[in-house]
Amino acid sequence: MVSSTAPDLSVRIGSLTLKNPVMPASGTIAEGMTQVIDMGRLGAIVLKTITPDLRQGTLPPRVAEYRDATLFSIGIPSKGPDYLLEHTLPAYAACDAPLIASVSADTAEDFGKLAAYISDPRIAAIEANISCPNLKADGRAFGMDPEATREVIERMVAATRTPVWAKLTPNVGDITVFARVAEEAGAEALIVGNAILGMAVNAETMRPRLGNVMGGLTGPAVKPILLRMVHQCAKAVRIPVIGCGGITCGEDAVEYMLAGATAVQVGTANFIHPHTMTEAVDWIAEYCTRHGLSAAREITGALRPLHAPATAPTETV
Amino acid sequence: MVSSTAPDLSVRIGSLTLKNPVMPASGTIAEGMTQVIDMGRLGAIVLKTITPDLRQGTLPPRVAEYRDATLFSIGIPSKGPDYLLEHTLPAYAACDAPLIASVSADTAEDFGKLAAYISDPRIAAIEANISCPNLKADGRAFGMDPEATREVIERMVAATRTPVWAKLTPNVGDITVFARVAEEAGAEALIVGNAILGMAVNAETMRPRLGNVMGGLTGPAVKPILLRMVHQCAKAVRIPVIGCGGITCGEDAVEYMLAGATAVQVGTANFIHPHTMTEAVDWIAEYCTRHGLSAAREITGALRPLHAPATAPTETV
Amino acid sequence: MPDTALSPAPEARAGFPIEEALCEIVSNDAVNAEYRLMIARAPEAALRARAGQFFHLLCPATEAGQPFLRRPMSIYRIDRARGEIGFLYKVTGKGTRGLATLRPGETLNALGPLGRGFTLPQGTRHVMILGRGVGLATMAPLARLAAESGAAVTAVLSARSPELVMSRAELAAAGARVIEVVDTDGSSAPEEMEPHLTALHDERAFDYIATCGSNRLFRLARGLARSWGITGEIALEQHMGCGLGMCYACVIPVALPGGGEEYRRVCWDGPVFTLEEAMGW
Amino acid sequence: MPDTALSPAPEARAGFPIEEALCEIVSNDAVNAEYRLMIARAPEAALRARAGQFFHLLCPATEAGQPFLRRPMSIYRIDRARGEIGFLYKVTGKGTRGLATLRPGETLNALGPLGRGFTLPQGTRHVMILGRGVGLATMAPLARLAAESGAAVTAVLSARSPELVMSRAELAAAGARVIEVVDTDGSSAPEEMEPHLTALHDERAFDYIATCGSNRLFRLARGLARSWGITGEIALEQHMGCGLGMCYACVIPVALPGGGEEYRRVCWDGPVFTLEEAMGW
Ligand SMILES: Cc1cc2nc3c(=O)[nH]c(=O)nc-3n(C[C@H](O)[C@H](O)[C@H](O)COP(=O)(O)OP(=O)(O)OC[C@H]3O[C@@H](n4cnc5c(N)ncnc54)[C@H](O)[C@@H]3O)c2cc1C
Ligand SMILES: Cc1cc2nc3c(=O)[nH]c(=O)nc-3n(C[C@H](O)[C@H](O)[C@H](O)COP(=O)(O)OP(=O)(O)OC[C@H]3O[C@@H](n4cnc5c(N)ncnc54)[C@H](O)[C@@H]3O)c2cc1C
Ligand SMILES: Cc1cc2nc3c(=O)[nH]c(=O)nc-3n(C[C@H](O)[C@H](O)[C@H](O)COP(=O)(O)O)c2cc1C
Ligand SMILES: Cc1cc2nc3c(=O)[nH]c(=O)nc-3n(C[C@H](O)[C@H](O)[C@H](O)COP(=O)(O)O)c2cc1C
Ligand code: FES
Ligand code: FES
Repeated sequence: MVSSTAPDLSVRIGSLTLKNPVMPASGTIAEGMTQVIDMGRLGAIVLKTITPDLRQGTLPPRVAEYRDATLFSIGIPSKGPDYLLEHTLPAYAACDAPLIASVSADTAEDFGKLAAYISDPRIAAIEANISCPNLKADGRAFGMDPEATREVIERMVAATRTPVWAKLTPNVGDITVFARVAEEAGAEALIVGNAILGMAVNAETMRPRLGNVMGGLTGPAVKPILLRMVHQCAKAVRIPVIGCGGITCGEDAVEYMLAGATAVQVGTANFIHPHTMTEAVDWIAEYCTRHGLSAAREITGALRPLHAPATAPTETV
Repeated sequence: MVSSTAPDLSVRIGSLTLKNPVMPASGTIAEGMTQVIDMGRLGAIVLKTITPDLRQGTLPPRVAEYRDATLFSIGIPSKGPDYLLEHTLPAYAACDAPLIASVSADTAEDFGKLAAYISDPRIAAIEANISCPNLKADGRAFGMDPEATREVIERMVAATRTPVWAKLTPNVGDITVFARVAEEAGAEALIVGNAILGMAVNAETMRPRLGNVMGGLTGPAVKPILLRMVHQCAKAVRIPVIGCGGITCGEDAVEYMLAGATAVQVGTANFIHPHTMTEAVDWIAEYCTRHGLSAAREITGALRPLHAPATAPTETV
Repeated sequence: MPDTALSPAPEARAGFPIEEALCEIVSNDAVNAEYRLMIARAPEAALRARAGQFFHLLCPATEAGQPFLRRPMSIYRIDRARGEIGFLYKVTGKGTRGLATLRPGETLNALGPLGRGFTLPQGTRHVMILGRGVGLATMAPLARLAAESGAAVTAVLSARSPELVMSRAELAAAGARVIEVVDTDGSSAPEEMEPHLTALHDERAFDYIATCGSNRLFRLARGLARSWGITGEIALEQHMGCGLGMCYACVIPVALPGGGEEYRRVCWDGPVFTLEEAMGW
Repeated sequence: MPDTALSPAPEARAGFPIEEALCEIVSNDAVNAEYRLMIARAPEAALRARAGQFFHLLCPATEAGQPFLRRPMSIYRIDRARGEIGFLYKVTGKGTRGLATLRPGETLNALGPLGRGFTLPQGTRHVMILGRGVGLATMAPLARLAAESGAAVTAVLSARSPELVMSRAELAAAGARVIEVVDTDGSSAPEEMEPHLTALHDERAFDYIATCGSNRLFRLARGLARSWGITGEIALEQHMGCGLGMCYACVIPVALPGGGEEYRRVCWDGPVFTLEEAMGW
């Protein structure tokens, strides 16, 4: 690829411009990753969710493996906001990529307070993790109730000038309801979405396979579900949608972008192939070149109908 | 196994007693199966959903394959109730297993009328398929709205003396809401549940992989999600829950029963290994023997806590 | 519905005629850069396969993992004396790449025989086989079926270039007269083929045409059958789920005699359809 | 936090010290019915591994498919001269069964070195290694580390029966005195071992104990260390997601000096913990 024809990979997420559309999903990277890959090559670095209080998280074992997915129950162990400001941010200071914080709390008010507390020039945006399925009894979360979603986002937007992104949960019926509510409440972008609540049983021991019984299903197996939700949300709102769920390579990222995503987040794949994200950036560049696209943002929503309208009058994609 | 110690595999589903807990999921067997396996060995035979009108179903291609799942978009092609009564029921007359019909319609009233129309001594129960994700625009279904769920089940229960089973959709937030509504409305059992709405994109052609863009995700990849929902529903209602989603063997069936299911339905696995259901019946019998259980119904809800209560005070399973 | 004297309808089969057979591989060799011929020892039920029927094959895992669904493959050869069945397949994706790894002595899991095969009208004397590409695999056993029922066979094989013409020997061995047309010299163009085939018909009248593998050939065959007043059939393909008529994934639209269209299952109502009901390849 | 003179803390590593290395398999042979020893050629970064550190291995697919997550394996041998690393592993499930299929010349994808290894206190003169089962694999390189820093090593190996005693030769080659205790004659019972080990201590005082592989050994080691007033460490295991300190799946509770407990990551804060913070194996 000659540099004069290199595609422009930058994407706009609300008031931010990212140098490419690839970033980690919250909770799936930590400082350790800087010892394996050049995190500065990423579009952004999304940090693990923090809570106002210190939390230990759920009982181990915390992971069960499937053929094409994992079930993790971690429960947001958190060292609190001061640790974020004093230790986590400096750990990424050398990386040439915007840092995105992620927050969760037990009340909408505390979401707002926490957003205000961590508003800091080193943080480019704050994700509202209203979707972690482990926080409340039986896996319920703020993000399963439209009014709670609205309140959390409104409080955060009122409390900080840092852009607020809303991370939706897939554990809902019609996700577009939540997408619209978050947009109205002032979110600059949506992440679609978090893990799907699941459960694993060991037939021989007659016991659960996770200390917490339930956990979040992530990895390639969930991609078809999240891809559908991204497609639905991208049609429902005007703010950018960031696709997340089962992305393991550049091709997966492009599928999400075709379905309407402006950028993507990579989660579980980081655990298995730590070079997934940087390789995806390269793959997207090659894809643009191969398809004669001068910019990656042209991929967003470029899905074409499978059937010509004449033979398939009901197809309106 | 000596016949005198052979475990009792029978299970009760409302007013019916099935000789074992294994049956096909609606829409995943047809007369062709009688040419491969002895369908009389099954606990019941669930027939494909019919609608009052004749339907052609969705545009092909109708199937996309994943490593551990399939995405089907079929859209309930239906030959209508007369075909069911005149052709489908006779095709299974030689099988020594109760026949379960499945119905869907565009209005709650039509669900009731159809249930009345097909009430026939040859049909042991009628499933209300309120959950097919392809019927309505953007994948919505009756089963995504509690009130619509209630109305459909109430109408059917009022219209027939044949037991009514409600097949719930997993495309909802809190599935226990729907489980309770269906129970209150008079359903004798719940099937949990139908396929999860998904979507597949071909990055190179920049087109959807299914004629219908969206389809139902089924197969092993969805098991952790449906297992969780079965567990939640079994705790929420008193009527039996029939587990369905990704079952490929007797061990999967037992996992569902441990989580609270009284019986199970096998779907996609029938397409790949047509002997799945009969082999599962045998496996469950061996499992009972191995674990010293005299009856398969003892497995239902027998999940034990992973941690002793002392070390895990929050564990209440 | 044509007379079914030579090919029993699915509903006529008794007992458990469809078997999940574990077949020992006899050989599985490349016949050219793209195609392989796999011969497997098969149980009695599988050997009852008829021309145009297919098996649903469980394909071995490759680095990309185990193909989740089975793959449909037409019967290319049935050797009842040796107890063997054969498949001629093109290595295209995950499933067929997996098939290509099977070595002699290993086991192929084949579900079948499946579907409704070719049905020669009673009293057929001269059969035209018009095929292209891998579609020819489907029609090789038809030449034997025709020969067994005393009909002559003329097989017109279309391909991109001469070295890709498949099944020549197989068809000739079945007693067919083999004619090849290729893209490289333009002889496969419909406007070239039409007068050529009409001349063959004038020489000795055809009373049945079977085709497969290309839309151009389908339209040509249907046009000729109509103008000659004879019947014909086409073997179709569609992505499949079950292969057993259960999932309704494999539908294609067919034209109804009274007008209008209807979806039919390629695996159960087909894969062979009449030229009049088929709407395209 | 102990003095880290001999084992750099993770945060002290510069550049990209953790590599996804593609290592050529040199050998991968069964050492008995359950255990295999795998030797692989490794790049520079991997050879920097220290005793107690581990690699996260991508395990080849078996009939059951590709194990989705990596599998943690302790460094059993580092031969910097030959550019080789070795793993001693027990074939238990899907992942290790996959590892067992690797043949010489094939490639192992190993992410590492990972975690915090053993840290001998400066001036250590006599090390006690107390291990059982596969846990001994973790401690073989510790014997070399101790020898390099001029300390004597006594390794007490516990096993079900004599033929299962692992790593005897490896430890002896590193210069350790090897003592075996087994279940079959009761010599591995804690009440038998305690006077035995006390006698050894009286003979030549230990100033550091390393253990791994059993709760009984852990409690014995902690009790002895406390009563002798010395420090010690234990290598722990937990089911892992990432191995890189990112997912928080691999936590175990540790006792805090001021009282109370806290979860720590086995992969990043460990796998080696002090006997005082560890709460069990
Ligand atoms: C009745 C029937 C008979 C056939 N007979 C032969 C034969 O004798 N020789 C031969 O080489 N091929 C034959 N085919 C086509 C063969 O089934 C496909 O080439 C094969 O399924 C491709 O699988 P793959 O995994 O290698 O390719 P991929 O492209 O990776 O397959 C992806 C998916 O698409 C499906 N698919 C792809 N192409 C086709 C197709 N043409 N028809 C149906 N499904 C498809 C696959 O089954 C799979 O589910 C037949 C198809 C049908 C329907
Ligand atoms: C830091 C560390 C070092 C280790 N070093 C060695 C070694 O040198 N030699 C050796 O034989 N074994 C070692 N183990 C244990 C080894 O990782 C497991 O035996 C292996 O993961 C089992 O995988 P499997 O797929 O064969 O078994 P399965 O039981 O099928 O594994 C299922 C899942 O459970 C996990 N799992 C099962 N047992 C363990 C375990 N004991 N520890 C962590 N995860 C487990 C697997 O990683 C996998 O995710 C070590 C474990 C840790 C944490
Ligand atoms: C171990 C683990 C920890 C996670 N922690 C968080 C978290 O702290 N905050 C959050 O918003 N999402 C968290 N997630 C969800 C991921 O950010 C992501 O939404 C999910 O894993 C789906 O993406 P994937 O399929 O690519 O993994 C976590 C996921 C995993 C697997
Ligand atoms: C091809 C196909 C057709 C289906 N048709 C119906 C149907 O007609 N009615 C219905 O209630 N469910 C239908 N389903 C859903 C299944 O009954 C079942 O709920 C789902 O496949 C999940 O089970 P599985 O993972 O075992 O396949 C269909 C599923 C498939 C794959
Ligand atoms: S493939 Fe299932 S009906 Fe044809
Ligand atoms: S395995 Fe992920 S933090 Fe230890």
